[in-house]
Amino acid sequence: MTEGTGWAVLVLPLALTAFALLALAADAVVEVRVAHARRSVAAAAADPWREVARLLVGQRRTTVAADGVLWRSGVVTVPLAALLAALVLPLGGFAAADPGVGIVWFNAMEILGWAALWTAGWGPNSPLSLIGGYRFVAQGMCYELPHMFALITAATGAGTLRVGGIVDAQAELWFVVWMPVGFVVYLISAAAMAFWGPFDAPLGRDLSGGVVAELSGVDRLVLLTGRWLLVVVAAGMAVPLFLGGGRGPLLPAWLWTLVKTALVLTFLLWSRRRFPTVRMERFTEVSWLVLLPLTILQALIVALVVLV
Amino acid sequence: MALNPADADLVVVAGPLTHRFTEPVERIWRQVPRPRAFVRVREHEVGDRLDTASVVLSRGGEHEDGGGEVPNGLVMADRGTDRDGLALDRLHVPLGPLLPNWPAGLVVHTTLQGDVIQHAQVDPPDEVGVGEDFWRWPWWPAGTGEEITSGGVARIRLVELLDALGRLFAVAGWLDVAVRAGVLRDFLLEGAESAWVRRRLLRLITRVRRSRTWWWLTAELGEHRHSVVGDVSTRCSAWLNEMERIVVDLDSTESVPLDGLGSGDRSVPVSPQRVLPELLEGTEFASARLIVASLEPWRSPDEVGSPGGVDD
Amino acid sequence: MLTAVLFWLFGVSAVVFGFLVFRLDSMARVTFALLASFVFVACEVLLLGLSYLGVVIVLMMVMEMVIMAVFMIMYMMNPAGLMPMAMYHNKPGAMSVSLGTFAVLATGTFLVDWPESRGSRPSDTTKSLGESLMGPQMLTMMVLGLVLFATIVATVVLATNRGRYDRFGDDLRARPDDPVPGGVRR
Amino acid sequence: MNLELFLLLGSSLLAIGLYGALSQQSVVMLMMGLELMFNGLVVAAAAFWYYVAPVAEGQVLIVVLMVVMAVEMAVGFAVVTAIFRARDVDMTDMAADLRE
Repeated sequence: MTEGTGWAVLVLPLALTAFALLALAADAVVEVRVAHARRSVAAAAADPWREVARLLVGQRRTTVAADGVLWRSGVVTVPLAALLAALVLPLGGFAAADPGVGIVWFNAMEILGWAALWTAGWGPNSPLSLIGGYRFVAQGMCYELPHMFALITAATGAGTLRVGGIVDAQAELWFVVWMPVGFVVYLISAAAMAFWGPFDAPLGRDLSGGVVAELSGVDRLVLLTGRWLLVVVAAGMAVPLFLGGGRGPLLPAWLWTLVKTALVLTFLLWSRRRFPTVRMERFTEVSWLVLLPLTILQALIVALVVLV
Repeated sequence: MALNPADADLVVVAGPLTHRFTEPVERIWRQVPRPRAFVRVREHEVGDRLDTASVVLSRGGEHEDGGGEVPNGLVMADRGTDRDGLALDRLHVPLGPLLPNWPAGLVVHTTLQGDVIQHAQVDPPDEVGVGEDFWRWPWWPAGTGEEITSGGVARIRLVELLDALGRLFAVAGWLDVAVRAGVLRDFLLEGAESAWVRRRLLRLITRVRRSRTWWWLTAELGEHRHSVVGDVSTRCSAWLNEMERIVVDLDSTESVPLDGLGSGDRSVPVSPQRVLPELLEGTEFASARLIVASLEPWRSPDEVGSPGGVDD
Repeated sequence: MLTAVLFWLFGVSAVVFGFLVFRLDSMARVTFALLASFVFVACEVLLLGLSYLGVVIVLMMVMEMVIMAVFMIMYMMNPAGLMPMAMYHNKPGAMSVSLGTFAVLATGTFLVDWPESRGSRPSDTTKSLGESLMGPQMLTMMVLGLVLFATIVATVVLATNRGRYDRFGDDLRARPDDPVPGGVRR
Repeated sequence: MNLELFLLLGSSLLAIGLYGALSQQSVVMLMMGLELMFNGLVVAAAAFWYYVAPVAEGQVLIVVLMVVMAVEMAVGFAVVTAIFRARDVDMTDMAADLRE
């Protein structure tokens, strides 16, 4: 795998944002169809841009006795975590960086989201925001361990923590074929880490927006952009981990990567519409008593296969 | 529609701004970031104005208030024992009267520890001022001697149920289904063709019934020995059954005698003041919102006997 | 040159944030100041070429500090620091002890004649750590595992006030009596 | 950049942590002081690995330090929870009279 030079670091945010905007536009079009709104598809597809413009000119607000430092740093950390995690994301045979500890790096950067969301919820001194922040901590405790075991399973199968090495190890057989549990758990945790889809309780409607309840203007734009970036990055990482990276017939590797990412992203977009928000009081038991043993078993099987 | 003042550009007050809502609306207006606009819509202008309007309903309480010392004019949290026996900070947060997907006008004063509601108290219902007449509109003609059909009654009951279901699904974060319920409700209000409505409604009911996640998430929620029947699951299920039953009446032109109005299979409305505290105490915030949304739309006991009100 | 600049940047930041831990009023800020200090130390570790350990420190400390923040808010008075208060005892004594310790350590650092590096650094530090833990240091690894397991059991026993007899009744066969029903129903 | 500078950094973190551990009344803050001391040890261990003995055992030492930190945190919070439940205190001075 070729490692990118400096310019990749500049291009990466732009490329990810473009991908996120495309997904957003597609989602807006679906929304119009569901809501039977009397609007054209083109108008709906332009919605994301209109929203960006609206937030850019909007006034930034503050609240009584807010903890400004933690609040703003939490908001900024959300997109930052997504971008840092994306550094190890390969596009075809090319990545901004391909360190020997790529998987651990991805995991560590995506966990920055824990701190980010909690401080963003704590900052505005509003009960509903704070509950949103706490909800994400509870969610983190639920998804993180199965998630780690899913990552470890892929790394064990390849015998390396390097993302490029994991892609190379799938030359003959994609990991999704013989690590289905790992893949499914990864998809669940991908939604959970991006507080997305059925795991959007931290930004829940019942909390009037939760963590973003007090955010307006640019602050809101930054956090919500960060969330979309997280979704895209989480979807993108499923490709090198389980879906054989850029492998596929006819098309070039980079295009296959994009196609597969788009497919995973479509699944995540669909699951948000398909399922009601999963409350952690119910999911905790499932996560610890079902998912965790399953992923450990999967890792064990993979380890045995690799050894034998 | 914005979920909170921070996301809003426009505050629209639809209908009369009664005494009860003046102060909350003012508070919301103060929280809306610039650029912003305030619109008041009276009953007959709705169609003209709402094309460009996003209606803002907001959560009520923003900051903790309650006991404790007051440094710098701020109120600090006090402490109390939680359900694990630890003495932890409590916040006093009023919910309502304006909160998205919340029965308008209902005010519940909660004492929160983390996101667990330790104590809940409901404001007396006689302060409720607006919105009640809306649900009686099929009976307006009765005053003028016009005929009322059972199709009309079914239609308004469906609208009422779809509104309640939409609220329940929205609170549960099942936005797709909530939007579909809302769309159906609006089409019904506009007088859409009944075959079309029936098809869509049955599809919606089937989809909800088949969702295992939904029943898994709502089972054993909001059960109470004395005051109400079942949990959120069974209440939702009862609504679905009722919709399925009355949707066949949509085309009926049979005239309904006035004294027969309102009787039927609807569940017995309960006094929120008595029931809600019992149901809410000890629940987590998300569950509490679901429980509130799973009860019949807000009805005060003094409605008993009025058309469209309650069984006798 | 660049590494020297980075060393000073990370080092000074780690110390400043470490000091802020005992200077700030708000418990939330205190926790995240400690987290910042840890992250800068992790950067130093990365600078020394220990990539796996550096990244793992970040990973572990973010999780640990977020959980710590929750506990801080739970147990500490004045979590948001809105009410200035000092909770110290024996401040001068503590200061002199810590300054004394620092003086001793610093003098020692410069007086001791540190031996030259023996052996060469491995090209893949992660691999060498893994081979060591799974080979010669297997005993250490197993002890660590046991310690962690014992910690899990001991802390749960210490912290909870409900055992399984409270949940399931005397014969352990009843449906669990939980304040909030869980998702698996057992 | 040399060993002495890293050790100096480690010592200052250790000294700050020691100050906190000795001066803070609250058990939780005391734990923060301990964590900071371990933080200093991590820097020193990494520096020794790099400049003096780049053997795998040096890395294992850091792993041990991290486990110790995690255990210290977990046990600390469990004890605080237990004391808090029993006595509603979170101060070392108040906990001291538990012995009597």
